[in-house]
Amino acid sequence: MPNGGPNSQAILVVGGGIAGISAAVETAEAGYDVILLESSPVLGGRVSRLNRYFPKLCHPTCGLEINYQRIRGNPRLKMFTMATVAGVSGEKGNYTVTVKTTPRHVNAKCTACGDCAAAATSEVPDASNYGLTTKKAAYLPHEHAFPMRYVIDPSVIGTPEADAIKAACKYDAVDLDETEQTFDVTVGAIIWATGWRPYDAKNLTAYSYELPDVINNVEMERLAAHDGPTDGKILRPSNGEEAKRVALIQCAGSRDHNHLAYCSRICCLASLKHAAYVREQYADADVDIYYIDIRAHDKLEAFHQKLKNDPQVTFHKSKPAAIVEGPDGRPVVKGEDTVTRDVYARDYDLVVLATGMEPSTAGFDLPVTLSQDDYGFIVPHVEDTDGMFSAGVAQGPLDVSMSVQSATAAALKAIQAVDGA
Amino acid sequence: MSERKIGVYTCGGCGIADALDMDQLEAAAKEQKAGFCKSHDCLCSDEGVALIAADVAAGEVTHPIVAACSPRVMEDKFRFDGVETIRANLREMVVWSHPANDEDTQMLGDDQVRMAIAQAKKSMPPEPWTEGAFSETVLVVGGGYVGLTAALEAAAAGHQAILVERSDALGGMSAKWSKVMPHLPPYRDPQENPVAGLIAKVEASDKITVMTDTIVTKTNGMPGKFEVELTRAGTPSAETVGAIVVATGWRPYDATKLGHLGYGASPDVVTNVELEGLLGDGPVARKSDGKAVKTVAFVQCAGSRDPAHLPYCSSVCCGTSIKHAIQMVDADPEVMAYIIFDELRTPGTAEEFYRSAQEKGVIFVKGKVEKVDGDLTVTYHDALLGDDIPMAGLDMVVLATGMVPNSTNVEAPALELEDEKLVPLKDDINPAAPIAVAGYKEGVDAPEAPARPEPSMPEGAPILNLQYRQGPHIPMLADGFADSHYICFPYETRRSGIYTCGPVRRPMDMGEAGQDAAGAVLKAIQAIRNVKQGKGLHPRSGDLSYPKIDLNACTKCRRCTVECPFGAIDEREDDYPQVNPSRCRRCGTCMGACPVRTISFDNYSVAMINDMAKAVEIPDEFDEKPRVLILACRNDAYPALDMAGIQRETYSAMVRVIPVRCLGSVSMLNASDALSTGYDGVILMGCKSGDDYQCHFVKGSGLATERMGKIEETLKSMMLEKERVQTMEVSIADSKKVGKLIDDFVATIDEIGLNPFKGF
Amino acid sequence: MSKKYTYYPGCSSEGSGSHLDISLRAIAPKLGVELEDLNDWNCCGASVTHVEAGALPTAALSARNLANAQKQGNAEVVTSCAACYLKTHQTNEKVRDKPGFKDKINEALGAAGMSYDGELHVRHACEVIVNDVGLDKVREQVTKPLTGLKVAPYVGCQTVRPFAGTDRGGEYDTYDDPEFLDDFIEACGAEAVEYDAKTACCGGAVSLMSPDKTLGLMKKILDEAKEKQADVIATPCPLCQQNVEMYQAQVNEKFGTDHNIPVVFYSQLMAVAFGMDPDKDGCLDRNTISADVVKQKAGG
Amino acid sequence: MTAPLPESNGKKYDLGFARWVYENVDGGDKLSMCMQCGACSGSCPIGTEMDHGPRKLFMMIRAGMKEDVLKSNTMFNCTSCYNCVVRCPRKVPVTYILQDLGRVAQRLGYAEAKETDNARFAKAFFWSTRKFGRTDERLFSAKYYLSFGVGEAIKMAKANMPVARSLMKAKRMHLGMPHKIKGVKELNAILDKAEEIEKREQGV
Repeated sequence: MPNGGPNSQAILVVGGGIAGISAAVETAEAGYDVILLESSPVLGGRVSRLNRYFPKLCHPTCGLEINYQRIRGNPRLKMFTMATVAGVSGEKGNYTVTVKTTPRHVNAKCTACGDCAAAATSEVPDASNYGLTTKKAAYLPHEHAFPMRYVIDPSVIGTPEADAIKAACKYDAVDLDETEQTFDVTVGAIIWATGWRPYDAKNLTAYSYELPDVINNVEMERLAAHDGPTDGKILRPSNGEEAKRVALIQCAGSRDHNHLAYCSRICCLASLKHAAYVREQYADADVDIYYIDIRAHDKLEAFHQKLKNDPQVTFHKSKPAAIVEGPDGRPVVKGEDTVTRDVYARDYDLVVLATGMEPSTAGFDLPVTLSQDDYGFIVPHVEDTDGMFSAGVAQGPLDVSMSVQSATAAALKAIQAVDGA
Repeated sequence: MSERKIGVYTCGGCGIADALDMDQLEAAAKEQKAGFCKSHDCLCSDEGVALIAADVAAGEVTHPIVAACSPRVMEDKFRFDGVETIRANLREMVVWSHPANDEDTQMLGDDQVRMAIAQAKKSMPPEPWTEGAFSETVLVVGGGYVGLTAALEAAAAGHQAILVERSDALGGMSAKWSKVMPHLPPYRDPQENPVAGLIAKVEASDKITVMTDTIVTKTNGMPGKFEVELTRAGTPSAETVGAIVVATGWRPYDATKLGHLGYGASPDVVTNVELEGLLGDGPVARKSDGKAVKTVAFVQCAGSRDPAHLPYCSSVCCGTSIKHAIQMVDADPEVMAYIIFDELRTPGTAEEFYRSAQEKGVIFVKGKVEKVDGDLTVTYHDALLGDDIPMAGLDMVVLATGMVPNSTNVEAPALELEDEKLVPLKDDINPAAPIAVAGYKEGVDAPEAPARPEPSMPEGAPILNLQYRQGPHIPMLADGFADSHYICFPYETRRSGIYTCGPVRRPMDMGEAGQDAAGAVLKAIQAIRNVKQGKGLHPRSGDLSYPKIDLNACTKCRRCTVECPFGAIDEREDDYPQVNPSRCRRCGTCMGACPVRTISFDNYSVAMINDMAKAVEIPDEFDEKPRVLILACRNDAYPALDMAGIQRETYSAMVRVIPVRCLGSVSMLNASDALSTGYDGVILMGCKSGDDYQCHFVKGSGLATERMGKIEETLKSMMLEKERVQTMEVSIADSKKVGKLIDDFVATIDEIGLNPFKGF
Repeated sequence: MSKKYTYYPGCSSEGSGSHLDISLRAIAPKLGVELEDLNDWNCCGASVTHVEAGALPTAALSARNLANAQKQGNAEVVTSCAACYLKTHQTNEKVRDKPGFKDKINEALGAAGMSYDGELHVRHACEVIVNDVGLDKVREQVTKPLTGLKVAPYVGCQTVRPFAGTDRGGEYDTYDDPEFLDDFIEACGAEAVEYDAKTACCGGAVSLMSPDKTLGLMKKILDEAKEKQADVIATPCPLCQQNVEMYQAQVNEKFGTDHNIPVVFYSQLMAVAFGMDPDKDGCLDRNTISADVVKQKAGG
Repeated sequence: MTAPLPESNGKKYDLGFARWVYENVDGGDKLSMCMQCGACSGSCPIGTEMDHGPRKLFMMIRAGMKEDVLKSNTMFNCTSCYNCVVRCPRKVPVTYILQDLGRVAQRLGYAEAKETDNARFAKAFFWSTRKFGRTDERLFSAKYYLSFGVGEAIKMAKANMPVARSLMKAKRMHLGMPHKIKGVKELNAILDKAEEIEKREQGV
């Protein structure tokens, strides 16, 4: 129970992806004040850019919608977008956190009417489609954006275009002079739910990611998404033809000492899902999955078996040695099939690299010292004296369900920290 | 509430005033007897909000109607203390999805206002149900690692806990482990078993009451006030608890069913659990002759991933065998350990543990074991050498048997149950159902769909023996795990206030299970704290409304008690339904089930939906303008329609959309009444049903389909075509499809003609 | 300003790869690189001797060179031969990192009263050009840009694998798509064609012992150079140069092709582009397939 | 660690052999890390010339298939391109292991090993190294040809004549006395010692 003492009862959640959202709403619904920080303009994080979840093939936006309803209906939960942590001081029960916000150039008066986008003329890469498309420099990140508020790309600030955008807004919502701000909040506990980024496939030099028809798995999600660059049709980026011969390459970076030494856990299932995407669309599609071990743990094994049953989905136990450009520009996957010992070179319409998850905290200086493993994952909970916890992929390579589990656990730990402090 | 004062506030912003005649909206509001109608060019601006706030403060309005954007936005701005704001969606569903300054668009806008007023006329501020005393104690069932952790977590959060253990000692399965798999960096070596330490902590806690040799023989009541009967050595005692955490764990798969893997053929063919008993600080002595084991083979997937045994992967066996091999090699570096696997599963950072074993020289072999002889020769097909290989000269063979969930108490006899109490087990999903594919290439035959698992009763007695109308068991999935079917909401079992965690929920290792225990405790505490205030639990968290039944009208038909997805309604001895409000998740399925519309919520009812539908102005038959009523699930279909507007997708303006809590809350009467008042068609839009159902209330859309299947008779008696009523599965990602679905339906109506009842 | 390195030319410098050695010695001063020959250097064993000699004796070959280099005083040993680099660098790193190895090596060296402490840094000439000299310096020296010369950048294997991406290897390029040779070529004013066979294997020593097994590999390298209309193939590796140049007749015979494409070293291109004597310094007269096209393109 | 190479008893999955390789073959300590992904064999430029390829050979080592391993031609077809080494996700030094396994097979007198081109070539090459301290391309080539017998040698030399001639013309063949380093004696002392150490360590 809140003890009403001098210490702060509020709990800070850093990161507004599925783990951060879950941690925040679960904490708030247990009766605590929560501050949720998200570095991008919208909540939802990586999962909001997935087409569907394995193994149910349901849409992530469905669960997000429920969570957004929970957030909207709960006055205890305050969120800040485009906000990151710049510094942390203090101790369990009484942390002072310096929050830094980057300018959105659109204030709370925005009604999301879209007049600014109509006035914008330049195009910027669409981060919500991993840069596969562009969008106007004044934009709503995507149709399910929460908060539903526009953003003005910093690239147009100081140009006549920006002035035109500002002039187009009837509600005085455009603030071209907005600058980076910092402010302090006092909280009793902190949950780090900083998530992940896809491992950079450019590092996999043997896999020719630069070829247009070699993409990574998060891009595949966008190709399959109804609001993605192809309206959900799985087409070859090179020429817009239907991608019917598709190779899915597992462990593209993961389980590899040259890249990510750990197993990213989700990629096998994600690729099985991608096989389903392709098979759902094309009767005459052939999908080849190249793998070391298919890690469909627990009841997810049923999903593995479903795909194994499809005669047009073939599993090759083989880590491809290279992907090269074929004579007609098609990607050719080369390697040794370890079961048959065939040395193969097969060409495809589309090759999807199942790149793994790298913690967002890897390679970045955190504003505070946390217990991290060699990969950059934040060890969930070390000492009882600590009021900081991790949740979701910040903690390790977890799937969505496990991320929510860990977030719910972190919520409890945070509550204990503020109650007991 | 003294007097209902309805005021309409129309917003002209975001292009609404450019596309609609605002005066006409006002006229519609007046005609529906709204107290007043005010217009503003941007209601969500500070001035706009102040305008409404002033009226609320002055007592001018009790039901402000904000006719502006979708209810999915600006909720915080239009929330005013003490009054219920009602939204009319003029932006996303009118001007953004239909042509501006068009007669039909205007009629749609007018009707949005009319419907909101009709809603305001019926809606009452919900009174929370907070009768009687509420307990804050957490009952934890199962005294193994997960249960111990759960009890300590609950205590650390300030709650009393009762920890019930079936056996005579705490510790469960894992108490026997000499070491456990690592889940902290550097993830390389087996770690000390934490269980003894947890037991000591639990025993030292003044907040935890431990009851060993005890089982739960009855569970009655509801969250906040569960009445549980705990029986110790035949003597029952009663306790009241607020929430229940089920951590009954697992048992090893019965190895006697694994004769083909040599179990029973030699004392030196042991299971991984039996091996735990042989592991100590020194080398392992084999059972038969006490000789130190120098060569050992681990047979993975012994039972797991085998349709004849356990169809699922038990998740932990690969890591467990690695742990065993490392322990044996550490104790005696001369030990040769082979692990024969099909897929080696050390996901996440456990990959490091796999490498650690390899570094120690453990040999991993990909293959399928065909037989194990009494002389311990393991014959297997080596997938990589492409050869059947007899592995001879082994001192011991370890079968890595999998996990079977203790979702029942197999030590106690099963209960005799009437058929209908089997419901939670029968309507389970089929995880092996084939995925939807576009088809097969010419000459390629589709594989046969795997047989649906037979609905069956699990062996043994129910864990909690719920005294619920819907039976004593916690609902389980097809493989017997008492898990949630939701990816984003893993704790949502179908019994409110009861949370499962650990291997009873899903095969998982101790690292994960410890966190799972904490997560389940959070949900338990959350339930305790919310039901005390009369607040609903997930997904309608905080909803104060709950179903009220007018028993005078009730026909005791039992549909509500049977159809409630959460088993919230029991039957009294006199057969009348009895709502247990804090079990209720507020979906309204009971309301949709009731044939005599006698179940309603303060702010949501069949009558309200009917009134809203009736508020729409139906053009007469000579106008040739059909009207189609869409009852759309507010969680998925309604947002999809909203997003169609955001994407500026257009669709027929002949439709009138009413959001519903869940399609399960839609009564057949809503459809038949709409048709009898002149609507030309009715669409029920909800989530995917079936094996991969996406309904947040489990079976709303499935029930709607079932109910509307029965409406055919009614339609026939009204001499109406069955095509006029359709249930559509619309997902939240269908923003670009939903318009076409609507247009196709309207075209069908055009084809079959307008409803002859118009104007009656 | 120049920097002094101990230079290990390797056996091929005395025979088939003499044009690499001579041209490199010619351009070095212009790049501020002072090469001091390693005293009484011996063969590195290449990717050959291990089958006869074993791993430790093979390493001992390099160890003797390293021991001599240590006495010589320069902190860095540079070599331009891929095999010499690989073996010497590898032995050096083993001495530094592999437990027990240093003792074994010194036990062997001790038989001749020598020792090595593992403190030297063994580098490849190309890596030195990339990391120490810099491309700007190369560009500055160009007086006769090879304008219009189309060059297939053929890096081969051991110049980049397995050390180009490592910390001690100077992290100067990638294993599969190295850019340094393209950069050298462009710096000389020539055009580097897109060349997928860039790091394809020529067969190495297997080509010398059993060419019939590897002619197909060389064909691929030649075919693509032809397809990309390269005037010459450029390489940093003496064995690659020798194989790809020398076996063209046999490739043609076996596969019915008509390859006749010169294979030169980057250092030859640099010497010519730097305005030095194309034959005396650039050694173009030492190519068995005439590389005079380089001379012709050299702008004046 | 000194351990005699275990006798072959035809038993598959003889960890004795695997352990011996782990402990005595150059790079073998990393061989246990192989997870049979196939990246090595898949990246091999002349894998088609190999009977097993490195990945399968490693599995055979683990399986204790000593005879099959030591009679394999895989080791002798390695071009030392190091594709496998840089690609191996477990950083197994595939090339080193193959090279040293080849030597083990050769040293143990397996005819399949001794008669490979590679073994003959290495013998000739190392002869030159030991004799002069450097490899004299002309002399060791001749020595290599001669390992096949005089008749064969003449044939081979003839076939190679156009190349030799053109190299000579291009001043790329060293003629006359081979360059002999000053420290030939010293070098041989070092090599003898190294061989002695290796023998001591491995027993072969």
